[in-house]
Amino acid sequence: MVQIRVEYFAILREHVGCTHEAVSTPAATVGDLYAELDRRHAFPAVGRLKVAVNDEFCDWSTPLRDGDSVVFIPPVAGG
Amino acid sequence: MVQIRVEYFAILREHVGCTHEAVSTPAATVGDLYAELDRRHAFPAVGRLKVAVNDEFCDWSTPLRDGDSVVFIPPVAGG
Amino acid sequence: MKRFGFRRESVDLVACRALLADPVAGAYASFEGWVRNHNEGRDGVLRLEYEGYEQLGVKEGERIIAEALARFDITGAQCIHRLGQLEIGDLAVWVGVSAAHRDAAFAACRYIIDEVKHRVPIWKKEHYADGNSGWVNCEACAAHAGEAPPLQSSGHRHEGTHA
Amino acid sequence: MKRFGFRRESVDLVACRALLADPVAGAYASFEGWVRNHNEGRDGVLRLEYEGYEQLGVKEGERIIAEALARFDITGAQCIHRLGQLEIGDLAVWVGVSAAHRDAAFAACRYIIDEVKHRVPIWKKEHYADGNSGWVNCEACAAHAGEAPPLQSSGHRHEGTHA
Repeated sequence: MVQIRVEYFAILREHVGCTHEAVSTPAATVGDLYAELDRRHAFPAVGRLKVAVNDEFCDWSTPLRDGDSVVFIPPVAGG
Repeated sequence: MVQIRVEYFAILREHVGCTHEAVSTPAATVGDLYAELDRRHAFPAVGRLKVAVNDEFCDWSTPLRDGDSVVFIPPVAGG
Repeated sequence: MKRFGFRRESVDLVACRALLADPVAGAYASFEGWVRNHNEGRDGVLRLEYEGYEQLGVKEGERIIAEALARFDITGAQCIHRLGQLEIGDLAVWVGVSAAHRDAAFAACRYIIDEVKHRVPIWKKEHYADGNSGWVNCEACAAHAGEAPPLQSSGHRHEGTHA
Repeated sequence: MKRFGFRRESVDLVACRALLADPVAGAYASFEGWVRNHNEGRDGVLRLEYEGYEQLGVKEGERIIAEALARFDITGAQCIHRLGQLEIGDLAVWVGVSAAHRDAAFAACRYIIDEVKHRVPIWKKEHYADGNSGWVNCEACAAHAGEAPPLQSSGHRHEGTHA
């Protein structure tokens, strides 16, 4: 089990109802973590998500380490 | 003979030494007028000139009319 | 660094532009995104809300500007993106580029705004005259995408098309 | 009309930009030509003097902006060119374009500055650190051109290449 901080922005923040949560999880990768949290929160379908660990973009196969901070990134719309 | 006002700008103004002159000329076209004034002033070679009559671009074959205002336009360099 | 930034208050364009002053620069190209009263065929946009993932956003923004400085013959580049609530006509994003010549200034300015729109984690919620609101690209994409699999490895681009 | 103008005093960019405000505009592209300390490989430019044939210049400038409004899907366009003596870093020309989307804003802005540089009767005299001075395009062209025949019918373009 690892302790992970998950931050939510925009449509996911509104859906989950909080800006971040602390998760204790057996998930091995950020993809596994997403699947676990999706079962709990039933995230809305928003098109292709990206993901960041510790404030850098990463692959869904990135292994989780204790203390990591994870952000799921919905399609952006700056400008 | 027609009475023509000729205005000079930039390198031609400096060469001739005045901003404009009144010319009484037998020239039939603006091209003829240029040739006549070139004999008098020995204009510097500045590349391809354009010409305007009464504040509109025109061809060198444009006929001169009494009272016309003529400007010979050296290569421009705005911006 | 410090060539890309977020602002929660209005942007002082005179000061921004002055950051790019350079005696070798003969050309300055800038782009501004303004909040408009319509988007993707929908009228009646009343106001916008921008939310940013700032820690990652500033890193990605700085990377984009570093790329522009490496790819184009420019002397400087800056970008600022607003966050928070904006009204119609407000400046949402500013890009400024200085260069000796205008080809490079235009090309780099275009590069930066295109990349910022595609890569920097900023989200835009539109509020409409009819009382509805929505997160741009997310709710529309979702309708098109159905249940998009999030587990695909994600590239740096998606299909948003805006100003 | 009144979308192109000459100014003998410094340009108020805030006021210029405000002329283009429009609730349907989501994109604003601008270009500025700045006086730089070098030109066409020659260093030591100290200052510039711009001279304009104003009566024809404003007509040609207005034509260029009307062309841009006809060719591109833009909501507004403005251009101001300075005349008189300018120092390094001074703004020599400003072009601003507003549009719903950025493609048209960039394309029209580029069109206007390109055409203004080629078509509007403005001349630039450079003063150099070594005490020399020269009319840009004229003295250099003359050196290349020898005795160019002025009687050829002249098109709307020549070969100047600047910022």
